Amino acid sequence: MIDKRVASAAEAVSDIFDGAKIMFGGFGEAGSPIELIHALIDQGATNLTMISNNCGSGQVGLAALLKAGRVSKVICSFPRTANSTVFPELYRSGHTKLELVPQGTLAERIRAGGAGIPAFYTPSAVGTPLAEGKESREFAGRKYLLEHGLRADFSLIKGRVADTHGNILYSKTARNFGPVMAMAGKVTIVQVGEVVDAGQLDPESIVTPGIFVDRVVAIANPAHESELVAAGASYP
Amino acid sequence: MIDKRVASAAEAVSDIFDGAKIMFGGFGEAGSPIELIHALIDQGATNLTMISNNCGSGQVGLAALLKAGRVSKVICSFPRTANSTVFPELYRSGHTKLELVPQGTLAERIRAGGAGIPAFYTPSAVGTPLAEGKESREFAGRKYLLEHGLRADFSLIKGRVADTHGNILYSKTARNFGPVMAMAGKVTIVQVGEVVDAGQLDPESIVTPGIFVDRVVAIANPAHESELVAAGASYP
Amino acid sequence: MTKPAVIGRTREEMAQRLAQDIPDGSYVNLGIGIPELVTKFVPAGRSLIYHTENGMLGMGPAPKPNEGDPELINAGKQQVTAVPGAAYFHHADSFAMIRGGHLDLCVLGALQVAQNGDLANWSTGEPGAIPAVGGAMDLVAGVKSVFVITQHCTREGEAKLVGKCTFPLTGLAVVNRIYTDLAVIEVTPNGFGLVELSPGIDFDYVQERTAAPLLRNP
Amino acid sequence: MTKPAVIGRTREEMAQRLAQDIPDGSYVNLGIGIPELVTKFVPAGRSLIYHTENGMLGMGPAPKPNEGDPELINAGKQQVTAVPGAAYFHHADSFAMIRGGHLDLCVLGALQVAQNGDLANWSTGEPGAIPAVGGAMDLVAGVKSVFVITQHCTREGEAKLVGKCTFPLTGLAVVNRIYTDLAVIEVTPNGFGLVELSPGIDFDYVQERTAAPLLRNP
Repeated sequence: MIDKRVASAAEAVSDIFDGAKIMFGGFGEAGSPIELIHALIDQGATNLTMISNNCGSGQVGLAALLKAGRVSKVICSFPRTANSTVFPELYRSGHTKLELVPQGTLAERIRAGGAGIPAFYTPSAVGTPLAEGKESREFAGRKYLLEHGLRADFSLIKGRVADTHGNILYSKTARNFGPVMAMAGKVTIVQVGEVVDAGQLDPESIVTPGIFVDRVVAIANPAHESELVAAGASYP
Repeated sequence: MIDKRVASAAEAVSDIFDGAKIMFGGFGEAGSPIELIHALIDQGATNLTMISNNCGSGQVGLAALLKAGRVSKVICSFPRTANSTVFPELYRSGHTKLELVPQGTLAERIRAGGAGIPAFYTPSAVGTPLAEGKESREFAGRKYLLEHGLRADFSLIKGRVADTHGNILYSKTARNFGPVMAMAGKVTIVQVGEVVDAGQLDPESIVTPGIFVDRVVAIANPAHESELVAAGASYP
Repeated sequence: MTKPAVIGRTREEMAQRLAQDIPDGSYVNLGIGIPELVTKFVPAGRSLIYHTENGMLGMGPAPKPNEGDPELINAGKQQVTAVPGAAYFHHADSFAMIRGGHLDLCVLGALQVAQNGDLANWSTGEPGAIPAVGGAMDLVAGVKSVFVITQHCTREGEAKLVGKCTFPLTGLAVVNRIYTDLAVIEVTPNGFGLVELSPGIDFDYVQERTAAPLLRNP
Repeated sequence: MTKPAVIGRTREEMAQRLAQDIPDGSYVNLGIGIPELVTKFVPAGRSLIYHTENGMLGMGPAPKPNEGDPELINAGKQQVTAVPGAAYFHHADSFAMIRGGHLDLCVLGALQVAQNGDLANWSTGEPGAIPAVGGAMDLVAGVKSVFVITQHCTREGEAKLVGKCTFPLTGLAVVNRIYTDLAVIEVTPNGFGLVELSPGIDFDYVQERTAAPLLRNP
């Protein structure tokens, strides 16, 4: 009997180690696995590399993990957020390093990592400061940059529903990085609103097949980052 | 009002030109757009490059297109089929050239073409005869081959249902190459059992978004290649 | 004291002018700010399909109050809606659409546009600023046509249309057309070409505010 | 005349022996032929999930007569069924699973296996033969463990376990274990290592039929 459920967010993240490279799903608050992130703050792992599109807002979720000093490097496309002062301070102080990656290159590097592609060429960022130090090459008269696949020790993502085999459905634009990060995580942990038995999801509609998922944890009523920020919440 | 329907398979393929590079969906008979292929035989375009996983069986579908002498080159992973003598004869006579590509490399090259990736590295086929003449490079101590993205002038694929915007759902393992070939075709033509109004398909379940599709044609009761072959049919 | 009279097109009028040039059935990605106004002015009888790079085709307008969903947002992280025929997809698929040349048009703001079409719109390069790029470099590298919509000059009166960009680039030779308060300008192989002056604006007025030659009959 | 007595394991017994070595919960891709027999012998209490590279996880057995669907087939193009928890996906995603190291095991037939794990199983290299490769090169390059199941020798009595393959290769140093009628053999850094002899078979009998040294205590 295959059953990938774990009982709690705390249990799901219990083996994340110091120095781990972690992908966090989400674009802004949509798809951000906030309960898993808070469990990770409680768990205490530090010196982490955070791979995510943004750096959170307010003092919850990713911003709280950063504020707790747990992140030594961020690989990210858009670390600036209206409501966050956390990342700018850490960046300016040198505590947290930044590798800035164009959003589409970030998504493709993550997919490549998950798909066993060590490197690929892309036209994005040619001639810009983000091309500095990167190999370039012409194909059919156009210049492209060499970019490398990205993998992570853990991927923490958020879905709408899972089955016990780890098949995942998402909610609207909260899907964003989830499916590719699920592919690229050596251990992929998904928080979902609901877990159903295998066979309850339509095999034609599954977005992330269970082979990419190691653990699912049911969080029935996940918090919304924007509501927490509006209420002035901070974690812990 | 966006409406990508065309009235018939004949109309859908009417502008395919001599020398065109065409991707054909399908793995064996599953997903093979047999009515579009037959319409293409009637239409008469020749000197075609065929990109597909197989070369058909019997004397219908892809095998019939080959037999009609319309194909000068095949890019394919598995041209050998129990029920086909058509391709072997054309290959041995030199009429039709073959570029043999590992199946996963073929799928990835097609996706890359559709995704604007001119080239990528893969571990598949390293050290084999299919690596001959290809660039190789080491990443993290392992050897990989450079493979190039593939695009086509036309992609002919088969779905289960489309909406008028060209969003496509497939049927079971007939999905196979359809979604990536839809991405890689400059003009993508899809035959489906049914076309519904935009808004009738669940936006969460759409497999091929309409942006990748140019024309949809309803073929209510498509033929099954295996049944035609069993009946000894030949086309035309 | 009275405010100076408005010279040239307002933001809305710029968006309206640009909207005339988008063909029916186009797949369009609109940047944040003035580009978003374009949706209001699409001529009757044309249907456009809006792409948002966080993972959706068929994006509709903002929801009614209290009907929004924090998991249905656009690239500016604002709540939106889905129109009939919409589809959701993941980020790699979304940027495959962009990079693979499947989108017909993107409309972006600009800090500077050079006469060869180079675009700078992501960073002023100030020391200590937190760099953030998002999807702009992918969009300009991949989308078939790139339209810029921008004030002709900065608030300080400096030209944004220049010989060579001084700010960090977003992409090389990527801009096709520029819609400003003063004019519509095309990037041609020979430099900036005037397509049309805004009502009440004359050629010399635009040329004086453009830091590169403006071709009258490109 | 009587047939010679069967020596070593039958095809079914080979499949049964291999099945013992697949851990519960594994994601498994089975090649065409003897590998397909493995499903019959999975020990009670273990659940395996079968992948077929044409685009499905959760593949089940052949359908009942007249209940098949020509659009639900396996990599051998035979009709199959879907078990609860199954998922369909496209070819690039399917091979992302394979190439990305997400499958635990694939089981393949072989023409030859070399002592360093090189595999030849797609072509005898005969002039005039129609070459066809399918997914074998992707599977051996990407799947975590590669088990070969094969008769120890060809019908003509030639060794299939060799010092160096003479047939065109499928992959370099990719095979982990070999299950034959005569033995279970592991590919070690020092060459072929004997794991287990089939009942009634002695070491020298296997070594004589193996064209490379067989390590007794690898």
